[in-house]
Amino acid sequence: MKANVIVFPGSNCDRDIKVALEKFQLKTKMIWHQDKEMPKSDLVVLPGGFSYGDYLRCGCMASKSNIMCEVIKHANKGGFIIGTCNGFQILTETGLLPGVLLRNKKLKFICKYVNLLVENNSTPFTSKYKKNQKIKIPIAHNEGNYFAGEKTLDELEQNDQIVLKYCDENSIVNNESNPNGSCLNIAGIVNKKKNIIGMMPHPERCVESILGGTDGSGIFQSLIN
Amino acid sequence: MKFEVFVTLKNGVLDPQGKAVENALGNIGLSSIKNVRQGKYFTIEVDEHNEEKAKTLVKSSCEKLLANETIENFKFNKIQ
Amino acid sequence: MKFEVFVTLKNGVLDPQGKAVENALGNIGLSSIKNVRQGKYFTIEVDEHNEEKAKTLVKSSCEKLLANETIENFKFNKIQ
Amino acid sequence: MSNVNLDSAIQHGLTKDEYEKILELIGRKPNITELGIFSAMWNEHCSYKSSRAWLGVLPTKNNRVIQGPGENAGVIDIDDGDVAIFKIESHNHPSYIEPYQGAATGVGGILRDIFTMGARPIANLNAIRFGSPDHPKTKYLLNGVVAGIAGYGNCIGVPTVGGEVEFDSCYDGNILVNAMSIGLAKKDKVFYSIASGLGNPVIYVGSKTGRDGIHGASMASQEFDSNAESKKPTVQVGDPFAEKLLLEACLELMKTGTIVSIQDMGAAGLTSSSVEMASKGNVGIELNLNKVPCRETSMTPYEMMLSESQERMLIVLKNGKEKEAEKIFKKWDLDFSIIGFLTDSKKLTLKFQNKTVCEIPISALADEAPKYRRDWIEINKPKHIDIEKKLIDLNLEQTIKNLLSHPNQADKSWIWQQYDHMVMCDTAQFPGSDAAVVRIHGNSKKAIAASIDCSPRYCRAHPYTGGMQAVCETYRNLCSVGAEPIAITNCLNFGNPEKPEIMGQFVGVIKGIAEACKKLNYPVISGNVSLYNETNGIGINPTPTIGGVGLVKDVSKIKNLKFKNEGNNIYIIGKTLGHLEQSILCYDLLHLKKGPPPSIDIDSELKNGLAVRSLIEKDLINSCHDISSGGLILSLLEMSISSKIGFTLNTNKKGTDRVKFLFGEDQSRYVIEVSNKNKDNLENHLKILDVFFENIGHTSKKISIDDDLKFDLKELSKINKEWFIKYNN
Ligand SMILES: Nc1ncnc2c1ncn2[C@@H]1O[C@H](COP(=O)(O)OP(=O)(O)O)[C@@H](O)[C@H]1O
Ligand SMILES: [Mg+2]
Repeated sequence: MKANVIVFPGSNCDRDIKVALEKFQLKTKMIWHQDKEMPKSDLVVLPGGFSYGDYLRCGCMASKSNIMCEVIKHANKGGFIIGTCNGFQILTETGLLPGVLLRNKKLKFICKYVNLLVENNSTPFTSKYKKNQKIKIPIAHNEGNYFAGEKTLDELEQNDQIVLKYCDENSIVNNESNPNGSCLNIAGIVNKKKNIIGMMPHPERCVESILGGTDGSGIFQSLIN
Repeated sequence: MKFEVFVTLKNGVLDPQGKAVENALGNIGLSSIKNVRQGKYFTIEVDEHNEEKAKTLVKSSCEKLLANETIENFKFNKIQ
Repeated sequence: MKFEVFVTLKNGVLDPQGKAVENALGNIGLSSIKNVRQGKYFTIEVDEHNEEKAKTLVKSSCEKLLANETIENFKFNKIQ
Repeated sequence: MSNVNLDSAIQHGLTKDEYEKILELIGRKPNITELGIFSAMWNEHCSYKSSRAWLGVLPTKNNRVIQGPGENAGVIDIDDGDVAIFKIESHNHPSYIEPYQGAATGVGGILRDIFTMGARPIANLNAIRFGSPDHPKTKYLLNGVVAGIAGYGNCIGVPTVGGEVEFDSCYDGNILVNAMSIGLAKKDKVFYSIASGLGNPVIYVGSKTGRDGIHGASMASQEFDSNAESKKPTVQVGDPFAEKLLLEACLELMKTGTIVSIQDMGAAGLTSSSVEMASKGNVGIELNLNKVPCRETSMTPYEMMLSESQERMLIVLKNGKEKEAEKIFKKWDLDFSIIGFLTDSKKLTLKFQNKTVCEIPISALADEAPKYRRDWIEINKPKHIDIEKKLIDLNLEQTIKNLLSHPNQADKSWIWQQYDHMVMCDTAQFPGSDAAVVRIHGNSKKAIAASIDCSPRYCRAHPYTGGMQAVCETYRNLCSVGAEPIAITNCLNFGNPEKPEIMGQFVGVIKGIAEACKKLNYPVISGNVSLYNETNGIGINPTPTIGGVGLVKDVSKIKNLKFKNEGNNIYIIGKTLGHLEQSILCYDLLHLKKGPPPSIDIDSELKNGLAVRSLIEKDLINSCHDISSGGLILSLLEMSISSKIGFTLNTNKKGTDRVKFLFGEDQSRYVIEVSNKNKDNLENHLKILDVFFENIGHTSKKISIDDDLKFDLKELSKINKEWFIKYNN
């Protein structure tokens, strides 16, 4: 399987995700944001970081860069796309995923391991997990507060597009286990066709026990399946 | 030509920054200040002498970049 | 009473956001837009009927919280 | 151009004698640009005029040191052709005036020091100190500083893996923000700032120059008065995004073999960077200021030379390599300009609009800068005080709770969770432990450990002991995780050096640091001095922040402070005498601030440290934590709270002896957790090493001390975690 990681000025998890992809034997190419063409791949990754400084709105300026036309083409052809953290923000700004990521409710950057509930394991990104499995993956963001109008939220629920929700030790999804104020505790969603996932947690940060956990591996293992 | 652009959150969109400002004002004894909403304010210059054309450019920057219409409204004025 | 408050960077203070926005506008073909400066825009309500008193309160919130006069200026208008 | 005279010199922070020395050195009156340049180079921050005479006392070499003090940062050999490059720097005054930007640009500045040398930064740490939590500005400053450190470090994508924070009313008017950064490079790819090669082009890269921070360096060398607010416009705004681009562009350029030397523009911007490069290379430098990329119109030579705009670098290139270099900076959307060249004049020559606006011998700015042997008075160890009476009626249960909820001992995750401490995916030990551990990228075994420490209350009581202790505490923290301590960096924060008592503190601390470093084979390879941390005549406690760095040979063996299982044995390594004066119990909880700090026996420090490392190496222990502020009880509680496993402690002591055993801050001690299986083996091993140890209890479900004290672990944990959250809500 081949993967392209898009590098924007200000991306800073690009190397991290490349290491993780390669650990799971995905052949990985780094693609510069100004490129007008993108080599063929099965997967495109929009990495975390602060593309263009995340000034104005997170992910907004990245969503306008040259390479995004190629990424959209890839999406329309049914290719897989993962956007983690800033990548998720870029996907919503581009319109490939609905909603928007607002500033965390407490207005502070949060970096920590959180519990997540796998709400939907029938996506190409989560098939290695069990439904309702509780996993631990770190988050690290200032703007991860998922917001969408009621109609969109209904649609997300009806189409089973909500993939990951923040929960507590005991798998309970509630206000206390919501780190950033996201609607419905949403941590990750897919598009209708389920070939695009956006998630605030960083799976690439937990694929080795020395780094605090290995629950992120499931995402990559699902993909190579 | 110089413009000012206002980008504000739509009604109904939660504004944690505004809330935090409001609380903080309360904490320093300014509790009569209510309903704080925070938005963005830009000043920009447009290299264009025709006012209509300039306005079209400003509008298009708002739509394409400055505002995210899922959650924000914008308006602008010519100031010079 | 309702006010709008503008908080802008002082002249000469670096505005990385404005600079980035300007570049991005250039990249999407709006290169005639120049000198973008980004500031904050608040709308606030003051629980006070006397206009002079209300203005004093707004001024004091600006000085104490909304603006950091090290690098920012502020101004405000009554809007309702 | 305004006329220069003694008055204008004084306005620039120079003394009458200094002004006269300038006249003598250049044989004429300086113009205003030249005066500005002199004032920038000769102020405390750049010239180290009060401290330089003493810094020479510090040991700076061992067999791993490749570069000691004097460069942008120090370099140590960590085997396999790898080097670690690190330094600490203060940004105290700017952070007091504008906490967010002050702290952010502090981080930006130290990062540039690291990547100028060819290293990719892999870890940041910080030591931040604020006034009393009740002081009206403290909350604002704390929030701003933490957000600023986070804002810059997170954006550029370097993990912030550790630090320390303290509240003490002595910092009410002078907070401390010390930022440290560690980078990684290849031994044969380290870059220095020594300019060479006549005619070689001097290039300017990075962001444009604006009017920000003009006279920032002089500000950092002036005592505050209550008019501090009026010094506001000198604060710079940081752009971490630009720095990220600059970092990537510089590292890319460094691969090309086009660079002769490189230097970041830090304090005193273009002035200090150009003068330092020329001075080190013993050459002259000529700059055409019309070529300096400016952000604003009609900037004067004076402004350009003194601006402290951030995210800029000065590079001497090999002749003919300009195009190749330019291409890289254009790709990263950064300014690139050839602004001058090296000359054989040994002068700093500046041209502007075809006129010479400055011509000063480099030596006058650098070597001839004033050096003062300030008067100082020796500070002796204070006499013991009688504290028995205060201890007799102490309610232990409540005191333990007060200890855990005191801001200085409360859980700090509110701070470090605002820092991205995992980016780069090599952080093997998160904040919240004794030392942070960060792997060497691409090497599955090797890692760097780092810790930052200081106990200013000890330094105030007896500077010499305090200086030693700060060094030893970092040493201990490194040993606790299983790292071999290698070298330190130091940030010396003091009050006004023109006062003999303050200078006495400085001298005492330096001597203490030197002694500890020498005996531990743990030299100083870089550092920074911040003086005049004084407002209205009230100085801070002497605060020599020490950043220690160690090497981990096998990262899979490192230990942390979390208890692992119930039913394991708990030991203390090192002798417990029960020294309470200057302890947290006395100083912070009982407000008894007199008496000597605990003394340090370097031999035990070495021996105990070695022992702990060998236990970790042999995999004989399950967890390890040093004993520092708060004494044995705090160490045990931290091990408990972080693991949710309790302990049963048998002190075999009563009354005030028990209080001393629990809260005493005797040095060179560690708590370790040992399974029954390893118990005998461990005891034998420690006997062979001739190390003092005692079995004090075991891990268990609940927390109990002797027969009479029981605690609810959940409640203690809550008390410990609550303070920061409540305070900042
Ligand atoms: N300002 C800070 N930034 C990052 N980490 C911090 C900060 N303050 C404290 N910490 C972390 O909290 C933990 C406890 O700090 P401290 O009580 O000073 O430890 P110690 O006494 O072992 O030196 C350490 O891991 C430290 O790195
Ligand atoms: Mg420790």
